[in-house]
Amino acid sequence: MADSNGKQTPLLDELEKGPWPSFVKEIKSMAKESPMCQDLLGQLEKSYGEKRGYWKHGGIVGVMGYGGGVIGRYSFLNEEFPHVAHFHTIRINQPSGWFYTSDAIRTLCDIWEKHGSGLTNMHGSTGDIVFLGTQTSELEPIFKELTEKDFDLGGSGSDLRTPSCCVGQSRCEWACYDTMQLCDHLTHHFQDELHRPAFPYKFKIKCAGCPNDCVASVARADMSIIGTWRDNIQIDQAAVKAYADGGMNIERDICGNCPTKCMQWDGKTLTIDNSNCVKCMHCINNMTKALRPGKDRGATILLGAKAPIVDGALLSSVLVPFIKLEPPYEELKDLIERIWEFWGEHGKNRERTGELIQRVGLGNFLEAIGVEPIPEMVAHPRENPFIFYEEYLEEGDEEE
Amino acid sequence: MADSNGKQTPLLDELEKGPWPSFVKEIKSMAKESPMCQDLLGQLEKSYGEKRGYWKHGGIVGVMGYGGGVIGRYSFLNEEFPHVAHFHTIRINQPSGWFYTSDAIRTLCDIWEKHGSGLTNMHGSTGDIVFLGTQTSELEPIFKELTEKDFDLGGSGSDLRTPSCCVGQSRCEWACYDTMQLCDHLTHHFQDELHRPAFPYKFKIKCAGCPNDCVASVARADMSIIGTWRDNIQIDQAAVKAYADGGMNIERDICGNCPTKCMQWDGKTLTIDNSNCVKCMHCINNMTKALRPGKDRGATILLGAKAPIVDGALLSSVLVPFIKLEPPYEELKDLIERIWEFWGEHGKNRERTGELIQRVGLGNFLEAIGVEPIPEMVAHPRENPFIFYEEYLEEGDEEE
Amino acid sequence: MATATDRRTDIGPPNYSRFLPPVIKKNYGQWKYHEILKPGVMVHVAESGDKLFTVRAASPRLVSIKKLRQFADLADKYCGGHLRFTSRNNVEFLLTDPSKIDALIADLKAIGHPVGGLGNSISNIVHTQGWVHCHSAATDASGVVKCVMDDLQEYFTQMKLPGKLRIALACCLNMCGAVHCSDIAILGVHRRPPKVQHDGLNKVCEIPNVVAACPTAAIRPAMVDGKQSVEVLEERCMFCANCFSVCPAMQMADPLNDGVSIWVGGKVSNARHEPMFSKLAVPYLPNTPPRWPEVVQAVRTIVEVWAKGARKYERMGEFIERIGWPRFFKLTGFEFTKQHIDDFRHAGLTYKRSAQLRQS
Amino acid sequence: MATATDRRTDIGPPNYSRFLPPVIKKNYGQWKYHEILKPGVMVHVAESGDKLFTVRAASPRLVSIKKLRQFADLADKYCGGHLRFTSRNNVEFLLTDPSKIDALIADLKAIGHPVGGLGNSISNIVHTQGWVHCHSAATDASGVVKCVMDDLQEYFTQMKLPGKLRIALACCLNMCGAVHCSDIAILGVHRRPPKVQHDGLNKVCEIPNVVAACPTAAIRPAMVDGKQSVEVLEERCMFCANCFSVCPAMQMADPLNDGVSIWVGGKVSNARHEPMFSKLAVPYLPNTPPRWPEVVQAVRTIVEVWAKGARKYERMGEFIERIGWPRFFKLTGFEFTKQHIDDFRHAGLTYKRSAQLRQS
Ligand code: SRM
Ligand code: SRM
Ligand code: SRM
Ligand code: SRM
Ligand code: SF4
Ligand code: SF4
Ligand code: SF4
Ligand code: SF4
Ligand code: SF4
Ligand code: SF4
Ligand code: SF4
Ligand code: SF4
Repeated sequence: MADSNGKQTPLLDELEKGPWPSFVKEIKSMAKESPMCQDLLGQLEKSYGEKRGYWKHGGIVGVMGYGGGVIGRYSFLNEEFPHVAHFHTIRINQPSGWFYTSDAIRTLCDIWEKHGSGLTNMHGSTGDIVFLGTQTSELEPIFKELTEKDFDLGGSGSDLRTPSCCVGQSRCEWACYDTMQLCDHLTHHFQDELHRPAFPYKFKIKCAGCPNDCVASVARADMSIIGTWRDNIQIDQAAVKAYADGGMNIERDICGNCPTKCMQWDGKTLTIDNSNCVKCMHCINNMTKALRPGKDRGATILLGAKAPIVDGALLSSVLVPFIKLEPPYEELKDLIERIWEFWGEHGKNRERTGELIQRVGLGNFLEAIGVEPIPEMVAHPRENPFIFYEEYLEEGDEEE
Repeated sequence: MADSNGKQTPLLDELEKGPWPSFVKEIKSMAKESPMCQDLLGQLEKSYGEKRGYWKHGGIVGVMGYGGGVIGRYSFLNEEFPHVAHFHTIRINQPSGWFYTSDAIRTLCDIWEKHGSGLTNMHGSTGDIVFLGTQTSELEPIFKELTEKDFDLGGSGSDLRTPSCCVGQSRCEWACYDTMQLCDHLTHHFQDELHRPAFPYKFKIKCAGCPNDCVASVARADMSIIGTWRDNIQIDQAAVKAYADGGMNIERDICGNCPTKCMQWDGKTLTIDNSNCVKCMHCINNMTKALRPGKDRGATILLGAKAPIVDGALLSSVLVPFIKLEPPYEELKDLIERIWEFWGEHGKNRERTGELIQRVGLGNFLEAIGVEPIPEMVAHPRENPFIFYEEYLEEGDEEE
Repeated sequence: MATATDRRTDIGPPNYSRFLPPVIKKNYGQWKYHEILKPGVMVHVAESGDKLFTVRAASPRLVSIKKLRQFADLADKYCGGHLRFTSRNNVEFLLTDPSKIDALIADLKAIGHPVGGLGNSISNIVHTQGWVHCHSAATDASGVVKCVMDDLQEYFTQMKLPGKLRIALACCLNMCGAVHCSDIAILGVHRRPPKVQHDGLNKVCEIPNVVAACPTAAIRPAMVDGKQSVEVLEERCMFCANCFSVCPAMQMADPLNDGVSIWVGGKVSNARHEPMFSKLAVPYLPNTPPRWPEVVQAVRTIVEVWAKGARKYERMGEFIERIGWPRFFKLTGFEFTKQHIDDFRHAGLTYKRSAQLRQS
Repeated sequence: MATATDRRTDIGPPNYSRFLPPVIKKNYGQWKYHEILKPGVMVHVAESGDKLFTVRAASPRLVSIKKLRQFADLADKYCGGHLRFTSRNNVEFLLTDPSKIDALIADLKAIGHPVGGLGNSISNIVHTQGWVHCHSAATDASGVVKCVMDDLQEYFTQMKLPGKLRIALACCLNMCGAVHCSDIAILGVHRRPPKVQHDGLNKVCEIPNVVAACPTAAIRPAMVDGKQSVEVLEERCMFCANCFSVCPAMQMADPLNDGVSIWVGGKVSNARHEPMFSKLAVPYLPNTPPRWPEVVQAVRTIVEVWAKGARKYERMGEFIERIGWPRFFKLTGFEFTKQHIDDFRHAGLTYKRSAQLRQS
């Protein structure tokens, strides 16, 4: 097919085929109205032919008073494809849990139709609504219209990034705290940190309602807030029996997969040694009608995940094994602020919290933020004998 | 008790008490004849009182033509304890497997009675017979008398250290190769490397007949040679049955502890999925009459173990998953020489092989010694995306 | 002209409660259990007995406002205007009336959006910008995703797998797709050191920052043709592109050498096994737009080896841990190379430090 | 005087075959199975039906020639002059006549050498020189070993434990006792940075070597009182003593700060679990000669927690992995401190990177 500019896109056309929904179709569907989309197709076709991208580093663009929320983007091929000479993206803070009404969707579409390419990502990898491609001059008008409709920008640069959360208590029976409320609360509470980059680097928060971690917080958030409980798994023995009668091999598939083997099934009763349950969720996941998390619920706070640049990827690690999470969440907000304070003071440029902790040592970090070291924080104690002590006795000192 | 010098050793006397054999008694038993032992007691009592050692770094002492085998040792308290002013140790290469006849023991005792403190370690941590404490002037005479009786010195310094081995086929039914023969063969073959330090640092070889690793080779040897097999575990089903009848819980204690859960016991027959057996030895260890290693036997070669100084301890890692070990062991000796060659050329001063491999990368190391990389060498492939490539295509190159 | 004072700022996102369907408002935090009814359809049952039906449909994530309006229309038609998106960018319709499910599914199919992704299936591929928007991309994102999912679509629309399988794609080592803990990760890679644009580097970048950006100390200040610039010790470069992130004059894109690597066995959930990183399966496949057949084939190979060999509930990484890496390479037929062996910071910890080996 | 030419050199050790008892020569490589008959006594049965009885006795390792001659006499008396030592420094007598076993045991006891150490017992403590011979020691070796084994002797002479338990001691971080993979490791530690003997350092050591020896770059060249020497950035020192190993002028020994640390859960065999390093249990106990009661008590605490809680065959490390480290600290009552958290090279890899936690 020739695009409406008369340019051929034979390579991209191949991506209209096949059963999976096609992003090329999406772009093409806008190409008639939007010269931007036409030129995007053109440049992309060229990328497909030459096997390389043609985007330049973005400069600093944004809306007044904010440092984040817009990613500047310019084309190397601005002469050939003038309508994507500028092609900035706007990150709009999604509502917690990515819930919308059709009206809200239409509101967003209307704004974007007027001021940009009409292409979006629902959603970006951090969780934002991403408006893909506009010009610098459109930024303020978009912002104005968005805020009029109660939407605001998300994070970018060295700031608090847009927090996100799993669907939680709105739909999921396993949510051990109200992820959507907490996410919304933190987002509103930390608006300044979100909009005005003042950190050493980015900081991400993700809230998952239970250890299934449906927002991948442990891998993708500097602070991972993962729901859990500290009493006993609730068992409905009759329902267990029903699963067994229904043909489930409880012994092999449930007990056999329990990481600590703390479950026993004698054909009649399922017994759990809760003191050894590590809340992995496996048994609950697969006997949804029979098992439920305990009633004394809260969350585990983990810190430090990030992508591999530059010393290798990190998963978050345990900071607080169990915390109750109820509004106004003072204890948590306090903790966050203590972490930011230390990071702000000691973090190097482009050093994530996880890297900072490794550099200064978790022990020193804990001391600085006023948290006691406990064995729950480590997979195991140290193996190397290179132990630092800050002080030593001198002759004449009192013996210990 | 006062020692024969009239000096009191009230602290050491405490160590004559209790059921475990007492090294103090050993020293005291010699104190009458040996002024060295008297002074050793004196200095040691002082150490016990002051909570510190009083030995100086050793200088270079040794026997003519050898660079290793003697550890020089001098006392800081040479005025107070003149008989231990010199207190060198001599490392004598033990016979493979630490077997002796009473005559051989007496021969060693006679030599040592004449020329030293009369104290020994049977044996040193590397495996040598250690003669504890003599003077520089006695070294040549001792050496002469030892060699007359067919004994020779062991390693020390930056050389091949005295190889050692488990009791192996001489007594153990599980030995998958002849550890004593190999150890003896390598020791004799590499006499020059053992006696004349020319390596960047020490190099240790330990030979264990099976994965039980009774010489701790995987933790303590730069080259760990661990016996294994590659066919099926030999099962005597009647003997298995006898264990069961004798009250052994085969299901729980044997199958349940198999690391890959590749065993099944149906109350009558024990089945092993040998393709998933990782030769851990657990089942064989505990059903000695019923199970035996396979018949196609050899060894796994692992490289690189060492103590923690200075980057943390290492365990050896797999270099050759399976090798047949029969005299004259050419393949193995060849491999060892290729390793030494690369290490000799590229190793830094005081850099063990394990550290060298980490520094240059196992992949590069393999290339240098001419061994193909295989997945058996890693616990898992890399997790970080920082992959080196030595070459890249330039425009105009042929496409791959 | 608007001044700063009459602008609304720092209002944050609209509160989610405005968008929740009544059945959720009523039963918020009171859900009892759920069941998957068929591919892409589940029901959550509340303590009150109320039921919420979810229909999950695929999305290319890059969607136009036209498509979004179509979704809005469907939401109006079937569920009082209520819809949501998932953490893997699928779209979910929230119904109370089960009799409408099949019609909704038909309408979704009609506009090209298959329903599925629930339970033991392959859900959407988390991915990134690629050549559509990012300056840093070593491969395209949406295109590769489209090709792979075209091929795997049967696993999205059916639930015939042993467990969940999560694929992610990132177009460069920055890993915005957070691929590092995925069952299968597709990762764009550069393989040529930066081509330094000496001309004006000095003006667009601060040389000390560029030097400091390199984790392997491959970059050092240098005068080139009388210009203050930097030079790259090419043999030290492992193509992380961190220098390019801080300085546009360190060009990384290179059609001849850029391509795709494939990683396996990561996971995020705590179910059974703790979270794991993905490990390298295939170091390099060429960029072959528009359909990337090599990548599609490699992914399918991995999926099939797992689908065939894994036990019930066993994720990719758990499966490979059980059978061992040597067997994984044997079953997939992938070559094991020097590149698979870690040689970065913690390299030694990934070596096989025991004699526990299967017979080869 | 002897010249180099008439010296025998490079002859290596005598061939072991000279020392093997006839029953071993005959059945070499033909052993069929073994059984432990009672504490310290086992029989190996050959394919031929021949039997070899082994009696294992404790040894302090530091033995005088008098004791060795007594062993030789016993060997002559009971087993044709044949004996051997083990890799953990016990002595073994090799008999063919089982009727002599009890008399041998009685004779061994009479000279102070208990019989045991086989099977599920605590065998001898692998150890090092300590204040008896080494310049580097932060604690004594033989003395601590004596105290600990006096206390644990019941576990040597009986087989009442769930599995094997291997203790090792090293008197400094050089770890000649290779304690790093022991069920329980006792490790001498310094805790004060080197006291530099500026006077003459220059003459006994090469300053660049001293500087290079420090893994944390705590040492740098300095002029002190007009002398070329080095200075130590004390807050960077973690007391490894590597500087002292290369330079005697970097004195580490310090009675006030030296002491003992305790490590647990390492193993070497491949049985069940792969080999593991030991992990820190107690960072510091003071040197309290002659009987080191704190160390003895700590070791006993660990042994008893394990003996009580471990399943059959379960080594220390396997046991702790099953119950989790938090519970290990709870059961032993040891304090968990900042020092337990790794902060060296691979520190981050030891953090708990999942939400899999027991309730506390
Ligand atoms: C848009 C988005 C990808 C997407 O298509 O969804 C994105 C796009 C970019 N990311 Fe990202 N990141 C996005 C989510 C992520 C994630 C995933 C997440 O947040 O869950 C990660 C991994 C998690 C993490 O934070 O470590 C991620 C890790 C990075 C990194 C590496 C950071 C690190 O510490 O290793 C960089 C490099 C940098 O910051 O210089 C980066 C940088 C970038 C930049 C700004 C490129 C750059 O070098 O300046 C990309 C702009 C692309 C463009 O032109 O549109 N992006 N980035 C995601 C944000 C959308 C949103 O707001 O919802
Ligand atoms: C005698 C012995 C301890 C014992 O009582 O048994 C010993 C004694 C010394 N060792 Fe060792 N090592 C002894 C076995 C070991 C072992 C165990 C082994 O070989 O299985 C190790 C750990 C394994 C290894 O090699 O890594 C060991 C790791 C060290 C190290 C650390 C090496 C490293 O790479 O980390 C040093 C430090 C050095 O080489 O500078 C060291 C250094 C020393 C020195 C020479 C002290 C020094 O800094 O110069 C000690 C002399 C003590 C003395 O005065 O008697 N010794 N040393 C052992 C040798 C006896 C023999 O030949 O049989
Ligand atoms: C809708 C969504 C949350 C959201 O707020 O958007 C969600 C929803 C549910 N997840 Fe999830 N998960 C969602 C992303 C995730 C993620 C994150 C990801 O994939 O990036 C994970 C971690 C994946 C990983 O480990 O790599 C995740 C790991 C799970 C698990 C654990 C599965 C396992 O065995 O490892 C369960 C339990 C189960 O399915 O048995 C689960 C179960 C569920 C349940 C059954 C919970 C419930 O009762 O509502 C929901 C439907 C299950 C389904 O999709 O089969 N959810 N779930 C996300 C849907 C993504 C999608 O479109 O496919
Ligand atoms: C004599 C000796 C070898 C030598 O050449 O000197 C030896 C001899 C035997 N070992 Fe060993 N092992 C000897 C040191 C070791 C070591 C090394 C060490 O402790 O430093 C290990 C590794 C320990 C570790 O993992 O930390 C070792 C791990 C084993 C195992 C595996 C035990 C486990 O469950 O982990 C077995 C199998 C068993 O006992 O079930 C075994 C079994 C045996 C058998 C039964 C083999 C046989 O059939 O002869 C021998 C008698 C067992 C016993 O002591 O209960 N041997 N054995 C060593 C005696 C040392 C001592 O005096 O106590
Ligand atoms: S993380 Fe847990 S609570 Fe949240 S949606 Fe997933 S399963 Fe439900
Ligand atoms: S939640 Fe996990 S650890 Fe706990 S009982 Fe269930 S399967 Fe076992
Ligand atoms: S390592 Fe194996 S062969 Fe050698 S003594 Fe131990 S059990 Fe026997
Ligand atoms: S040797 Fe180990 S892995 Fe092999 S079958 Fe026996 S218990 Fe299992
Ligand atoms: S992964 Fe790399 S190329 Fe892709 S969007 Fe992120 S920064 Fe850009
Ligand atoms: S790509 Fe990475 S390794 Fe290569 S020069 Fe740039 S920063 Fe250094
Ligand atoms: S461990 Fe240290 S103090 Fe003890 S013998 Fe070895 S080097 Fe000397
Ligand atoms: S003891 Fe170790 S860390 Fe301290 S100064 Fe010496 S070498 Fe450096």
